Amino acid sequence: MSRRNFLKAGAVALGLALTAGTALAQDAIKIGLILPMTGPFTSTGKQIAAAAQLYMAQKGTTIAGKKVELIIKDDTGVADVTRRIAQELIVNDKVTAIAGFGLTPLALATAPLATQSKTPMVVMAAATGIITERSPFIVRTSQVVPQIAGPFGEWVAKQGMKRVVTVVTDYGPGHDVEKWFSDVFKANGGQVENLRVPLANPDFSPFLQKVADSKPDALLVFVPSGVGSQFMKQFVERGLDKSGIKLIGTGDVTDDDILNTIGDVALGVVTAHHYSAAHDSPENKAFVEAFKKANNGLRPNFMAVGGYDGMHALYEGLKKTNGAGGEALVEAMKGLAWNSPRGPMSIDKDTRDIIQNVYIRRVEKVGGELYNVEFATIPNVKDPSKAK
Amino acid sequence: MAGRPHGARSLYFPGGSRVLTILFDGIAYGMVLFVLACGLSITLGLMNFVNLAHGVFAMVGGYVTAILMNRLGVPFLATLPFAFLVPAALGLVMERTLYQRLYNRNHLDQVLFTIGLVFMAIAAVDYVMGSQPQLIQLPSWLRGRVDVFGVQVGLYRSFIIVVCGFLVVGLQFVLAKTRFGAQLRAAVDDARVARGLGINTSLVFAATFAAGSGLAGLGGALGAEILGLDPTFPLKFLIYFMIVVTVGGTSSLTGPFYASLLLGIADVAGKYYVPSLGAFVIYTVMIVVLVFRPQGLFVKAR
Amino acid sequence: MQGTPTETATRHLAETSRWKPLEFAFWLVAFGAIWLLPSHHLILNEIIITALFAMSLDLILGYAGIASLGHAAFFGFGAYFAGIFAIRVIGDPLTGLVLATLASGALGFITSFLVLRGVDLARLMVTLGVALVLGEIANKMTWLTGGADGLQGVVMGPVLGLFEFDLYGRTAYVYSLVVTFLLFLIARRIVVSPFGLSLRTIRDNPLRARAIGIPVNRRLIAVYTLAAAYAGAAGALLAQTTQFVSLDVIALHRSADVLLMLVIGGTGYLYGGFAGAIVFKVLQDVISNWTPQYWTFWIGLILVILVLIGRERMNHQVAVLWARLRGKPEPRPRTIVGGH
Amino acid sequence: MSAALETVGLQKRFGGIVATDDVSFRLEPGARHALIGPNGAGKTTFVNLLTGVLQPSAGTIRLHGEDISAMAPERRVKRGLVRTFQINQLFAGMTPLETLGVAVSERMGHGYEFWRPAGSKSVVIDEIVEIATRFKLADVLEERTASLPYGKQRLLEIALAFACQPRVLLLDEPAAGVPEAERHDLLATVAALPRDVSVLLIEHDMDLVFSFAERISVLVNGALFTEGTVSEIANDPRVRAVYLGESLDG
Repeated sequence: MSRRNFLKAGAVALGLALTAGTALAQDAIKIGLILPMTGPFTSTGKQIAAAAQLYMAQKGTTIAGKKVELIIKDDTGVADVTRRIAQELIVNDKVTAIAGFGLTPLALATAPLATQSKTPMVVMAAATGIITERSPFIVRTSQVVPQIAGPFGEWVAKQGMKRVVTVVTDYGPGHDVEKWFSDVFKANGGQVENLRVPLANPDFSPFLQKVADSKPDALLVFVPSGVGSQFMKQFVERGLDKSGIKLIGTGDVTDDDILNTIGDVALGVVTAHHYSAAHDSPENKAFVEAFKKANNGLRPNFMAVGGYDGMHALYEGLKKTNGAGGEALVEAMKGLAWNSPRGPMSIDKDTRDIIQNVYIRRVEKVGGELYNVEFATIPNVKDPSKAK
Repeated sequence: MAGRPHGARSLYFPGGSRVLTILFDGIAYGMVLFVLACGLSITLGLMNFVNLAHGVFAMVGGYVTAILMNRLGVPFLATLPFAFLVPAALGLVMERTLYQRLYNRNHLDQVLFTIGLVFMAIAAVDYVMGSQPQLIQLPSWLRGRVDVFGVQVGLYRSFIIVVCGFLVVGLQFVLAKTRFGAQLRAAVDDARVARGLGINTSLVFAATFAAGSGLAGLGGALGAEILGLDPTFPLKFLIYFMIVVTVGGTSSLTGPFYASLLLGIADVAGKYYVPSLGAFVIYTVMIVVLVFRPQGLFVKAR
Repeated sequence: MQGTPTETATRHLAETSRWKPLEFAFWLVAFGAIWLLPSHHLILNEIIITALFAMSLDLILGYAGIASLGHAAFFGFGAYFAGIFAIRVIGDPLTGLVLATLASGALGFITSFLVLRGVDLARLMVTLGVALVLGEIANKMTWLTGGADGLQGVVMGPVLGLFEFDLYGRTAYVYSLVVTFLLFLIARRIVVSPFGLSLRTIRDNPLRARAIGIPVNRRLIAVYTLAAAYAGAAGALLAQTTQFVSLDVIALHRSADVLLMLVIGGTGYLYGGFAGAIVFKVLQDVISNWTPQYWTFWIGLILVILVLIGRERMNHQVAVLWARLRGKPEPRPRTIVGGH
Repeated sequence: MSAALETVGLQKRFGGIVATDDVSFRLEPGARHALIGPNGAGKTTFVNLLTGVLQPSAGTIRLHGEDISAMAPERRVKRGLVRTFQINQLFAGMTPLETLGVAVSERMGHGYEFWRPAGSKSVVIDEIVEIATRFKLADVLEERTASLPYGKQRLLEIALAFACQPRVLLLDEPAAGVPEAERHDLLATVAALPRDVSVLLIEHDMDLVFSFAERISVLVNGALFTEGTVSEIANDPRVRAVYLGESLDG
């Protein structure tokens, strides 16, 4: 066979491949859960997968007479892999919905697919504002950065703080927190100085030194969760805790998953977030207990609750559609409202984004363990970036 | 541009004492880097062996300290000897069983082999200890900072500078004044000639490798507080080690020492004065040095 | 078929450029997969793109002896170029592919001057540094690249104005496969040419190469530029077929993975990248199904064993097997990287 | 008529050490010239300066009247200045066929031809075969260089220089490690070169030097010690002294 024949074969292949198509009926309701199970974001994947499995264990695996099947796939946190897996789930496994999405770029890479294939896509972790605008099939059950950072800026201003320095890691979520906190805080009469830390940064001392020079009322920090503990230790080591500078942040830095390992340096840190494992409600007590029992005592964090509620939205939606997917399922999920372990929440029927309470919490010791104890509530917050 | 902090320059122009604080922080940071990387520099210079798994030994040292402190309640200072000895023993075993087989291979083989070890170590530590960062609680006398003639000085960083300072002097003494040091220097210069002079180079290699691994372990333990410690440590700091070694050269210890200090100070000062340039500075410095002085910045061209 | 020395020599030189049965078989399977594995086109597309990327690294590592830990710089550049071109200029895939390839080649040409000096280690570090700096630039230039959120809104037109990219990845796979095949044909011709032979002398012994009149630096610049263009083409294919570009395309792990794949598959015979990409992806799939969190441990172990046994010896075994399959008694082992 | 190869005041310093000390040397066209000297006399440094591996600290090198002092090594080769190495410098992973093929192709200016398979030109093949036959390599053309016996590798080392069609050939101890019986064959091949090729033999073995060379230069401590015909050098008591001193520790 000569090379020319090869090329011919290729051309023929091209033609044939494009005319063929497949369509198969579906029996079970399959939900594809795409999560980073390996790599630097493993903890996100573990928490969400555990919560989703817990939800199914609690609520059964049958909806409208059909069996619900969960297919968990690892995307290692790499966007083109996420997209490929989503595509495979849609075309090969014929899933009714895809869910998961640990990071913003992973969700954004997949969004066009959801539109193209009319597959509902439930975002359980990624938090950048624009995500839900990228496809009419996206529903979010995690959080939106502006939803947390914006109201927090207002709350901080109301506490009488005049000057805040923000230190955020130089990547998408960090920029979001910086922007929304700063804008709202300034609109409420505050003064802000912004600092950005490179993603690969072992030593925070130059940044903390700048903060010490500046002597603000508070320091708002947003860094990836593993690094947060280091930041807090160096904050304390520099004696900044005693200098009257309050350490504040979004709840990501006092993540329930690692709060205990951070240790006492975290005591007194004030954060805003949508979920704390210490949230005082019967729903949450049951959830935390069941989660710990099923996972070797692992404490659920905000990722877990995003996964749990994501499954709830899908279940409730599927019940309404009798197991049908597509646009009907998205429609069915719009406007859903329920009492989640995090508190009351709903899916905005216009933006398909989440509406929930934002809680102001302080790290305290409860029964020998560190918890984010909620002491103020900002109820029913919509994503301000979409509330035009 | 979005990345530039608002008014960062105009608000607070740092005064003299602040410059000293930055310098101090940079030196402490550089010292840790040196202790972490000096073993790598020696093995590279002595055996022409590229040991990308060097960070594994540092991580082991850090974990030894963390485990001893957090699980067994051993005081911080008492853990440091173990943070040296355990990785040193591990280094010795690995040198005898694995590394020495690869001394004659080319750099690419060595890189692949040691990267493989790094992968294995990361997964193994993750499996045993979990992926969360390990934290240690320093004794209270090392926490906080004091004011020395108007300069804010962190106690722990002072401690690091003192410990590492002693180490540097000690290492220099061993190299310059002891019989072992003389043998080591001879072997670095020309292993064949050294062998001809009756020096047991294989023994020198093994001892040096073990000591280098031990030092890395000690660096890992000392640096855990500043650099953090989790299973990805060997990969995360690999680039920093390599920069120290490539910039400092491998023919002596003073080169990497100056390189570490330079890197530490440049990194801290760069981030303080021009935070928007972020990570560019050190990478660019590395490329420029390697292109114009492939032997390292602090090495006399041969 | 013994003849005069001249005939023998001619035959042997021609031998290296002749297609072997296994090569035909390989490409038959690759094209056959279009019909045989319709539900795996997406992963096949990923594999073939990775293989093209690995082949580009083989050009510099296997043929010219330049080890790189930053080859993703060109892959990423090609991907961003193709993605941005589709958004800002025109969504025609072929135009974008050609321009992205040329642009990556140009970047390779510029950076090639950095790798001329120094030996293995310095080169590894310089290439790594270049990739890190480019990655940081992509992260900072959010207005152009989308920064950490990734480049969105890439909409590709149909290939040749005829074939739309479908959800099943069929067009994507066929497009990537045909492009890869064409680039492979070119590379295959190049490596057996006098130019290709001169590269191998540089790999084996740059000192002597210079002493027989080979302009070593210029050859290295040429092949580095070529390899960068190939890597850029692979990146462009990824951007076009997934219609998305994120910072991962340029990340360190991308450079490291491709090096591992190439080494697993073997260097210096062009198919190493293909074999490595397939083995790597299959292993990843199998091992991560079995132990999702710790699959890097096993990859690490494979590497360690591979090096301990000796890559050369393994490759030699493969060569022996290969020769036996072809029914030839005389295997010609190959050395990998020049080193004395 | 200008010299085939000429140096004027050539000097090379490494730090404080002077490795080549003001050497002014002349190689006549068609010469069979030997350069001798005790170990450490700076012979290798001198060759490295001539071929461009090292840059001189001072002085000039002329090849057929052209100043090549700053020229890149490969361009000196293109102009006909070719050397062999004391320790074999070969391409371990390639065959003698490919090795010689590369050198011949390169010389004929095919180095950038990337679209045509190597060996598709019969002139190239003919020349490879011719050289291989002359150096008794025809029977091992397709074997991997690394697996050749030492003697064959040594022959390939010399053959490779021939394939570059030298006008000035620098032979750096070509007989090193070659068994006694084969040495003369080797030298005979070299001696059979056409007279328009000038040869500079750097050698240690005095027998070989005396049987091959017409003129001899002696290098001591980096400087030109003396120069003369074979008989002049052979009878020079100072040269004997230099070598006698060496033979004691060698």
